[in-house]
Amino acid sequence: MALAKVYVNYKKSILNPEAEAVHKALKRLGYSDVEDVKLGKYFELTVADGKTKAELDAEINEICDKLLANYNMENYHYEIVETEAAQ
Amino acid sequence: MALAKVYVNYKKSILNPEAEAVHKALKRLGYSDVEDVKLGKYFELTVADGKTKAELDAEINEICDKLLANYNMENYHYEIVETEAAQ
Amino acid sequence: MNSVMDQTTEATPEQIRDNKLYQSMGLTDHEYGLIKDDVLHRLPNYTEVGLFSGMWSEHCSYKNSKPVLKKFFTKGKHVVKGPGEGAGIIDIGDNQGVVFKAESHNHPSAVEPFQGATTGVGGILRDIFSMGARPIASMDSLRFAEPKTDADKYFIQQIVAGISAYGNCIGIPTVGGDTAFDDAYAHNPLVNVMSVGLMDLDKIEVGAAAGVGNSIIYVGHKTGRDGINGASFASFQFDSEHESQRSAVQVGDPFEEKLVMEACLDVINNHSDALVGIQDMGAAGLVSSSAEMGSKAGGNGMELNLDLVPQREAGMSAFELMLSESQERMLLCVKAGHEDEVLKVFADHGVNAVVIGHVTEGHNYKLMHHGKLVADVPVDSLASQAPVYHRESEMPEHLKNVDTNQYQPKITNPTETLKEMLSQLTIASKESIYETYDTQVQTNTIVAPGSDAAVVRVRHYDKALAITTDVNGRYLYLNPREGGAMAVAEAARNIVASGAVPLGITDCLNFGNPEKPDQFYELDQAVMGMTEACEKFEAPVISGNVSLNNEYDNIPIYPTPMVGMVGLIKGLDHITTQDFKHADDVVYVVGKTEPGFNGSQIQKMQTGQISGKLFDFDLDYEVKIQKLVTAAIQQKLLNSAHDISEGGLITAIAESTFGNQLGVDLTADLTVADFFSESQSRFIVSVPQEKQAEFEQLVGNDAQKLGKVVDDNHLFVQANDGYFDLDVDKAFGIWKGALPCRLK
Amino acid sequence: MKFAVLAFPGSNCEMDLYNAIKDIIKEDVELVSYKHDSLAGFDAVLIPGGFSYGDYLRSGAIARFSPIIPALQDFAKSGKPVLGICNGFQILTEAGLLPGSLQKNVSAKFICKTEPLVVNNNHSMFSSEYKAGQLIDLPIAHGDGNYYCDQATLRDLVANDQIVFKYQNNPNGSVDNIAGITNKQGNVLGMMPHPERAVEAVLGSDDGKGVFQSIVNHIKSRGVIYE
Ligand SMILES: Nc1ncnc2c1ncn2[C@@H]1O[C@H](COP(=O)(O)OP(=O)(O)O)[C@@H](O)[C@H]1O
Ligand SMILES: [Mg+2]
Repeated sequence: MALAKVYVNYKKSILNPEAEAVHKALKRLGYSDVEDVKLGKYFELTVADGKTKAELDAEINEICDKLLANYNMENYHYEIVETEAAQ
Repeated sequence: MALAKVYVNYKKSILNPEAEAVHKALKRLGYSDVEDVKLGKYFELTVADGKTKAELDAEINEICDKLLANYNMENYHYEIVETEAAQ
Repeated sequence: MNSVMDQTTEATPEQIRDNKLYQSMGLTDHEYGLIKDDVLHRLPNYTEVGLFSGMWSEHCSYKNSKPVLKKFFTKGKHVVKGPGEGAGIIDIGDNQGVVFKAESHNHPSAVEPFQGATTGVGGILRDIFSMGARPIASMDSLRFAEPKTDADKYFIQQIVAGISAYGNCIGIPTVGGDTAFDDAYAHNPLVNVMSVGLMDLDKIEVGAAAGVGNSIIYVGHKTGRDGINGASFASFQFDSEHESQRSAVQVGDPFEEKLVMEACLDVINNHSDALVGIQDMGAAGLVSSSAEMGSKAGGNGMELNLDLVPQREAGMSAFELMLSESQERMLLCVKAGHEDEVLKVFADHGVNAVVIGHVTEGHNYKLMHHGKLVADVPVDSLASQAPVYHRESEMPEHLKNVDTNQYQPKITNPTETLKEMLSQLTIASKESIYETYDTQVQTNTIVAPGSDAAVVRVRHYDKALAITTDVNGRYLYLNPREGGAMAVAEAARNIVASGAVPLGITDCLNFGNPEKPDQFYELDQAVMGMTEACEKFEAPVISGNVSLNNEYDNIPIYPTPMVGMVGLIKGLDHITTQDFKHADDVVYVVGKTEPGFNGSQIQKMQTGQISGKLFDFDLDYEVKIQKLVTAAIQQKLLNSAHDISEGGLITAIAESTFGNQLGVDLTADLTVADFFSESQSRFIVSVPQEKQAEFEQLVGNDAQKLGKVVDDNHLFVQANDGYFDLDVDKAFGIWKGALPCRLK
Repeated sequence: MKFAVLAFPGSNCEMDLYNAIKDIIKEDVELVSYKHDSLAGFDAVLIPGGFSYGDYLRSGAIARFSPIIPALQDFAKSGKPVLGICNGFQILTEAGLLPGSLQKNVSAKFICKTEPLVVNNNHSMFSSEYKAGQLIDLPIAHGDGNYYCDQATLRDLVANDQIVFKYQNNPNGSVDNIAGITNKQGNVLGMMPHPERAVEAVLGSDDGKGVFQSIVNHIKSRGVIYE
């Protein structure tokens, strides 16, 4: 069993109103030392055994490109963790 | 400068319609080896220097409890990474 | 297979008895005794205690409110279906029925505002479409404390965001509502939602399962551990000691609901021969829907195999499966032999559906789990034999020996007092709330939020429905009976101002703990007042909902019976809004202005509290005034009509200037203080000059001419002892900006 | 001529479009399920607003994998008119039929109200009924209507005259006040405002009729109806 942890974030140039709202809220709450807030999506895909590392990489990349991230405004990166059984 | 990476996920017993929608879409697209999909939020907080590790831990925990995670439905975990300059 | 098995991991029947474990599920000693000695004649097991705790909760059984609800006026020649578990139906001609109901989600929203609000909307919509009606509009009625902290603001924003998220996604316009702020709702906000649907009267569905061998079909989302035992949870009261109760959170999924709704309407409309009954899974989930369905059919039993219930998590117990309040689920009874036909419809719509049991001989409700019989109880004992309590009633202390004098407002600068009034959150514009609601989807909304009642047309017919929600808890606090009547009267006034005639009401009875005689008194009296008014307006109660135990640390909220009223507009050209339309139109106030200050916004604003004897209310006079306004609208004499309510005459005048930014030049034989009176039975109307004579003839002494609409963007009103003088755009800015500013 | 109105799971404005075409524009119209794989016989395709698949991942991201999408892509390639409104616009950007993407409104809230728009270009097949620079009132109702594209794309949009509608008081933060754009060929329009909600004065405005009437005129002026 493999666990793919995928992180999708807005590109730098793109304003994220939700992250901004969180940042403002933190300031209001007095956490003035928080200088920046980014907010993205975090996926965990549990993938069945039977693929080589390269095949798995190819699959996760494809899934991200096609569905999980929009290349126009988002970046992604991922890690693959081997797990023994289902988490 | 420190970077706190915070992961917020729904608790196990809570329905996550978004993850479900992604899972179904992956199945329809033929990725039948993806057995489970979790979808949560991923925050990166950039925090100014000047706090001890323990103080930082306390602050991030407090921020998560107060704002980033909804204790009724969500769990969180985080890592703190020391960084040289702003990312 | 005859003996009822108990599960090893769960408390044994003896442990439940000896340690009174049933109490933690909300059953009293007396109720447990009834189950053991009168119903089962044996000890109930854990699952069975769970079934009874859900079904005998106030939410499902109305055990404390039934005797009160019986007093409601529910008849009327157009009523097709009155109060029951589902929504009521009123005939609006052309073989069409309007279906409506309201629901409270106060407790879930207090715990988790966003999801509490979404699941409230989802629940009321299921009530509507399970009748076979297509929902055409929703309303939301909200009560909050004045926001002070960031947490307060966030809470309000989350409630609004939840309503917006669900309604917008599923594509049912939220066309109006009402929002008031008072610290009486601190810790116990009210989140009430109402939905209105339209149906062909030959397609009525009832939630019944009859006919041995017929199949019970489960539809929609899988069952999870979310919201276990929410029904008994809602019947608890909160206090700071009981934080641990706060776990019953469910997540709403409007996308799934949309699919379920379309599929169910498809089955009802196109496969009615196969369908015996349909019911939503609301409070107390699977047990409530199935037991009610079984009990209503009468004369049969039901057996369900819980292993067939779609499950989101492994290892769920029978108790959890039966009491989960996972959302977006329905239960159908389908004629034997027609199962595949119905299952195919759901498959086509992409909705889960599976046969989980059958209607059986006998009268028992049996549950199988992992091959064992885990519950076996008479079906009627769950659904219709809950105990009924006739609670004691006693006048609350604060109503005894009250000051009978009316409060005297202190006004040195009338314009400044008006400005302050316009910035009160209860008075101020709610646009920042309703602009986050899709008010127009389905393209039938003729009057969107911002006028008195919302108006939604009936497509392809020259008719429309007017919808409003109203109640002022402060009035009820000072006099529950008159305040209850006023709530209905104010709703009717809004309906009438929009050009409609009242058809009927639904309600959410938001009250405190009925076991306390002074709080029960408020409930009982309020219902009597409401019913008197409903009878006078010929607006029967066709559905409703009860939310009791709204108290925190033993302090109850103001008694707040939300009234949702629907009216019929015969002819789209009768639709009237509150905005002044043209310069030189003549402005009148219809109805007498009397001192009405105890319980008013100005008393609250100037003293920080409300007190004294509520001002008088004459129901017959109210009816007479409303009939006059209706006649004037139907004779096309009015260019605008606006009811006078919170904030009094001057507030209503100001509000009428905002829509088209037209000013007024008015004079009245009243004191400046009178302009803030909230005495009932009044409207502010504008009449085109050429209709002036005709209008005056119609209304006689019941209206006073005040002056004219002017187009110089200036509000000027001369009273006996001073004047109001303010630019319309200035007034508008204060009124519009107050709420967003306080929520920032 | 005949319009197709696509319906995806979670669409919720398909009947509004259908009714607008049938009752007000008075042309032939048919609902077409996302499950179909052909658009043969239609002269124009309308993609409605709503929340396809709940808009759960990103608006329009899942709908673009529907069986009907290849047929839609062919249809668009053939030069016939395709109009995506609100969620329809989002689906078109996700499917790569229009450049850019639609982000969360700057307020981070859903907004429903009537907004004044400027007709920036009246020689598209969707806007010929309007005067250049005309101000029209159309309702908006969206949470993700903030149009974003990079500077190079924006320069292209301007150079090719692809911007058809602009907001007068930008309600959502869109780049260059963009409310509606076409593809380079000019036969695919995506717009956030809802013209189908503004086809009858009784609903507050009938300024939206021009969009549909422009399509009809375009089709009919070609003399031949597409095969
Ligand atoms: N929570 C809400 N949701 C939607 N519309 C609302 C809400 N609160 C107030 N409104 C709208 O604001 C307008 C004014 O409301 P209100 O002051 O309660 O009117 P009235 O006093 O005439 O009943 C109405 O059109 C009403 O529908
Ligand atoms: Mg009103």
